[in-house]
Amino acid sequence: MSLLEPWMMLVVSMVIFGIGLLGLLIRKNLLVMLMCVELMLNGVNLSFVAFSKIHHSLDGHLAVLFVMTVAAAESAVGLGLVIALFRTLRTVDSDQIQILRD
Amino acid sequence: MIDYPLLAFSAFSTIAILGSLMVIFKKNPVASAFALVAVFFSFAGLYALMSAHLVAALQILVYTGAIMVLFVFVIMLLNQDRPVEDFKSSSGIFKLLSGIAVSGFVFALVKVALLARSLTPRGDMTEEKISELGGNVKAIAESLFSDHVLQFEITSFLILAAIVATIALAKRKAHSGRGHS
Amino acid sequence: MEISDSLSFFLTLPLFGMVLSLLIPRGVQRIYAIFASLLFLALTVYEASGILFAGSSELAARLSVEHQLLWLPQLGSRLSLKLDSVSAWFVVLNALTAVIAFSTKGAWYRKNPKLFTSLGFFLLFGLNAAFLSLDLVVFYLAYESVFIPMIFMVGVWGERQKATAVFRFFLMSFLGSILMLVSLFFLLSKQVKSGAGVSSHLSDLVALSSGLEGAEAKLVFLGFFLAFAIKVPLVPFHSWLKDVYNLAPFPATIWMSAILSKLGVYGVIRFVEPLFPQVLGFFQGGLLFLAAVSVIYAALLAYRANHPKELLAYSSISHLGFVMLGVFTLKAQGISSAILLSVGHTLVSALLFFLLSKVEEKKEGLDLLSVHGLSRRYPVLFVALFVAVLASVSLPGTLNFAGEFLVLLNAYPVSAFCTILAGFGAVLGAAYMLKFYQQMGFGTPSSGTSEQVTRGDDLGGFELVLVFVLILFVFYFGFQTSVFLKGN
Amino acid sequence: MMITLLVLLPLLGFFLNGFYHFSAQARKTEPSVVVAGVIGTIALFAAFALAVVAWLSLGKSGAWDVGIEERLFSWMKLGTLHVEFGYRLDRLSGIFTLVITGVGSLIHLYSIGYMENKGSARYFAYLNLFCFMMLNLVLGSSLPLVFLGWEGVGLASYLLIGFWSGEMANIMAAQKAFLMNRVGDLGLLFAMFIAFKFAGTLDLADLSSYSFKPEVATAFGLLIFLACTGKSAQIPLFTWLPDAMAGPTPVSALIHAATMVTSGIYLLARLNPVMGQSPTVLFVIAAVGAGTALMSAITACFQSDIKKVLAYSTISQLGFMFVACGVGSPETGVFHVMTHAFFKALLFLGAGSVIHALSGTQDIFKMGGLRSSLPLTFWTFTAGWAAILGLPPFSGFFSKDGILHESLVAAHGSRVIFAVLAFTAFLTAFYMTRLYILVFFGQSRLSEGVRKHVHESPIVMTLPLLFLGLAALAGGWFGAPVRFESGHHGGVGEVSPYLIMVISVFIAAAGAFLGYRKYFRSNHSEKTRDPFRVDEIYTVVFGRGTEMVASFCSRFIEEGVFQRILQFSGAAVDLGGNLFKTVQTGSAQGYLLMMVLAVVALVCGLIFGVHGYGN
Repeated sequence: MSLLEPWMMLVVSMVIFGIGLLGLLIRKNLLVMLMCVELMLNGVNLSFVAFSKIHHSLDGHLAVLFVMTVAAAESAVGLGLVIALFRTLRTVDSDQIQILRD
Repeated sequence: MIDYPLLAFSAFSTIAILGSLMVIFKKNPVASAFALVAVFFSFAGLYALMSAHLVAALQILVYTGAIMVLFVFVIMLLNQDRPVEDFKSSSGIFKLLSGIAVSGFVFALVKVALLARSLTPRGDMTEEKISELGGNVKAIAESLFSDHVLQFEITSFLILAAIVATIALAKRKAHSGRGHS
Repeated sequence: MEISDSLSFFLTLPLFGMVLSLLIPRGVQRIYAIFASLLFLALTVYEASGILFAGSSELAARLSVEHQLLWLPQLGSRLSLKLDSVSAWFVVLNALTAVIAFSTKGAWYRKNPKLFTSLGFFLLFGLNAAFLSLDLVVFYLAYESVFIPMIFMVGVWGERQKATAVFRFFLMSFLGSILMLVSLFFLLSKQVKSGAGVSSHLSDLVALSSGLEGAEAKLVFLGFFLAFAIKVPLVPFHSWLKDVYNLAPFPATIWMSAILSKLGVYGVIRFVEPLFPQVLGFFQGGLLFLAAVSVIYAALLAYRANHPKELLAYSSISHLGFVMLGVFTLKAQGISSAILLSVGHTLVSALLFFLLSKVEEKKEGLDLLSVHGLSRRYPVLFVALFVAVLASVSLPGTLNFAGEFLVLLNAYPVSAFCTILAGFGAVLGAAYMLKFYQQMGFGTPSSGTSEQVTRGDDLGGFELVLVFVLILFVFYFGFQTSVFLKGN
Repeated sequence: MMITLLVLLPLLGFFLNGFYHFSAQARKTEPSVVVAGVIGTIALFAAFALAVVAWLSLGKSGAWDVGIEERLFSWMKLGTLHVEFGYRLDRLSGIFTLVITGVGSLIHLYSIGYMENKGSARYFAYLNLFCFMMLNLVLGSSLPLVFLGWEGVGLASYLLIGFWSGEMANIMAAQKAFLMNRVGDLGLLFAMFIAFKFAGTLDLADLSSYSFKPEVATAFGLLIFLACTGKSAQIPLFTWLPDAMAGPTPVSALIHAATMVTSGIYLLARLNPVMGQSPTVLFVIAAVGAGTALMSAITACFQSDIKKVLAYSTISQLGFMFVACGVGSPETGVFHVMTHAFFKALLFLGAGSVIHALSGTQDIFKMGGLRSSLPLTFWTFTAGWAAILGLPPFSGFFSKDGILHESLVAAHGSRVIFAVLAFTAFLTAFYMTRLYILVFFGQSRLSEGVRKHVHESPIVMTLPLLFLGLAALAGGWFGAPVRFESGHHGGVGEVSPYLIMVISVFIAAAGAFLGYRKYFRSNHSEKTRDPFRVDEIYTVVFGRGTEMVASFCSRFIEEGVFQRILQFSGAAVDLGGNLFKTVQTGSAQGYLLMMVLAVVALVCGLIFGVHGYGN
């Protein structure tokens, strides 16, 4: 038997999630921020699969499928927005994009 | 005897963590994007280790194949003339706070993860049952198209909406672009 | 769970009316609203008539119906509706007020009429829910929901600085509601601690609140009381009212003065009285004084007011002071008289505001200092206005007189001082109402109003019938008070 | 149902005339004064006929407590309170009913000639409304019903004083009357509360036989008396009556001379047994009555408006009646009510005839020498003059004498009151003669324009004058049976009524002679003065006072405290909002950080230590 246990996967998934979150916090580039969101989603996916393994159930896998679909849709729309914003504002800096603030 | 799964896990997880760190710390978004590709691949490996073959395959197809290509396209499309004032613009205290917050967060999450050690299985989908059903892919497909068919159908609406939204964004761009210049 | 009870139509029909109003074309919204609310009034009267015109209180009690439906088990809240001799009147008045408010004409039927009618029906729904519910959580929700259409009406069709008015209205009402909510949750949490099952039904809470003592009971009481005192309003809590009445469109003013204020009265009668009899007894002297001060103070302010809406707003406070005086006698007779008077006040204040809206509709200004001599231009309108003024100063023979007389008669043995103080409000009432009528009706017409009486300008058709029927009610019930006072 | 019918007839007239008014308006025509007047007059006259029948059915026993009672329905029934809506006609209310319907129908008739077409249906509707309310007042079997009439006549009086609403002064006079009455009405209202609290009933018959505790009786009596001062224009609430002359003259005759102002006497007479329980109350009534009589008689001597003189004279005569009630002999007071109704209505209608002839002139110094041009008016006015002076055998002689006599000999009579009344009688003779002479004798001081149009009034106006003249002459003769039981003698002991008669006739003659000497040849005009300036003081104290209190309330308390609190609370919310606004930087990452921090705190809280919260 391997010493590999699902909880180790969980730890990795959470570390990745934390890194994604940190990136989301400190980066200003909208593109990178979107990538960070992908990172976080992946982290969650990993924990889904790991829990699936722990629980002897396939529901986690299904959830991952749905998350992937949503992620694809999200990145498509998100990137579309980024392009639109860049076209009008000539920047992808999240701090510069404040037209809704006032 | 070499514990190959553990070895593979160590390799994949190290790549994943290092890759993600590169994603967030590389100044150039192109570098970030390529680091992200590495992360996605290693994730596929991790899935495979847990015998989630379908997910592993989809990971490569959807993330690496579709999403990453999209990212790279956009990066090239934008072709930023001036770099984003990335790390400089946030104040030190903000970064410090972020670091503390995120490490606290991860710490708490890991604590939760360790709690998972004591969890007992609740389902009946053991390895044997899955192979009896005809493999991972078949088992998932059975479940997806029977119990979760409604959710499945709804995702199609989501994707449709995303397509419409993206097209709408693209079209508006053309208009405003003309008006703008 | 299905609602098959006869009471549920009080809630479902207004909602249905609201939905329907969104489907009706803009042009016929007014006709639709009047017709639908008349129909609803007829149904309401039909449903309530057994209780309203029961010869005795025993019969009325037997005819009262209660209907229960568990809907929020976590809070122990049931949709528990009860139609008895207290709520029956308010439900009927609610439907009647809707008819009157819908009958006004003005910007609300030009600018976004669908929104207006649907808000009106929503108000009808919310008020009915509040008047029928015996469950405090449901009552609270209904009580709050009434606030939404009011805000919208003032916000969308109000005049000038409506934002400030809405803000103040919101601030005060919200303060009151929050206090009530805190008190309610305190009671519920007490219930949880005591180990009994959670239930926000009035009877269960009564059993609980009788166990409260000392400062605890007083604080919980104050939470409820302040909410209602602001709604009525009693004098130190009245400051929101002037601006809101002034700037609100007429239907909103009609709703507020005719029926929303009664929500406070009803709340005290239905909930505060049974929940905190001892505390009320403890504070009785002060409460009576507050009511009497409301009468006098608001009357003085009305005397100074230069805008008819403001004047009528203060007069409303003044009359509600009488109502509260009756309620605070804490005797069955006093409360019966208070209900009688509040019915009278609803009819008369709705009538007054309705007639005033007719004056405004004629594009006459509404400033007592500059508008004069209108009675010659609109003789019928001003005859009706005069009768309404008389009823408002509680001339004997009107319903308001019977109410005011009985309230004071029953308050006198409890507190002679407060009764006398309030009695002087009657003189002041006559003073400001006459001033109001005379300034508008008599004197030299201001520039721009010709001497010629043009027919058709005046009250006519459906409006005339409505006003006439209202006046008939005021006088008929002024003599047939036994309808209200059975058995007590 | 005779009495109910009798009460409802004027109401029917009111509705018919009201309907007539509006239908005429709808057809854009003016209602005809004849039609409206005939409706009104017939309604009243029918009521009078019924009243006579009812009176006759009382029988000749002459007992006070015989009455016809008709209960209609239960008005208010709450707890132990039970107010029946019902009417009761006995001797006392019978006399009043006869006067109201009798004099009332004559005045309605007179009005047909006096009023123009314009608004006449409205006028007769109001007049009928007044009669209806007045009948409620005197026939109501319980205090709330009396109160209905009490306020109702106030309303009708308001409408009629302000009938010519084109001028704001008339409206203000009407308002003043209504408000002062309303103050008095409070007295009746509170008296009812006291009565219900202590006696448990508001029925007049039960109430008059109830014996209160002395202090309660005093409070009750004083409150009732306050109400009476309002309605009957006594000190302190009398200043509205002179102003009320702004209304049409027949109105002044009916409401402000013959009927409404005497309702105070009715109530005092009705509740006499209760009033008698407190000597204090009786003393106050007598003192106020005598004071009012004297004061207004003095004021009347300085008036130049013909109607104002008569108004002050009315107040003065009402003072006489109050004295009668106060000394414990209300029946003489009621007798005087009746005779006074005749001669004062006559005087007012005569004055109206004069005013009508002179196209609206009311200043007596601009009249003179009208004897020849208005013969009928002159002779009937003479009858009224003689009656108010108390010259035998005119009606006023019997009733006024009765009061003078009673003020000396009745249970609570005294010399002081007698002296005051005697002096007042002297003044009355003086100012009435002054008026009489200035109007009808001497040289004509009419302006040219007016002189051309002087004419005797039409028959509908002179006919009532003749009837009333007859009544003023003979109305006192059957007064003897009205002076039922003058048994209780106290005061200053036996004084021969004949002596009083001689004294009073002498006084009247002296006053008349003085007036004749002073004014017969005099040509200079006098300015109207109010020697007591009560009205001005009231205006300052109560008018301005209320105004000031109200503006204090609205400026300082409302704007200064309540509205400011609201503003402050608004500002506080603003401040709080601004405070939290600094957190809302608009930087998405800032929000995210906050979110993360909060989640960390929550998760840490869940993991470490705070387990089991809520269980």
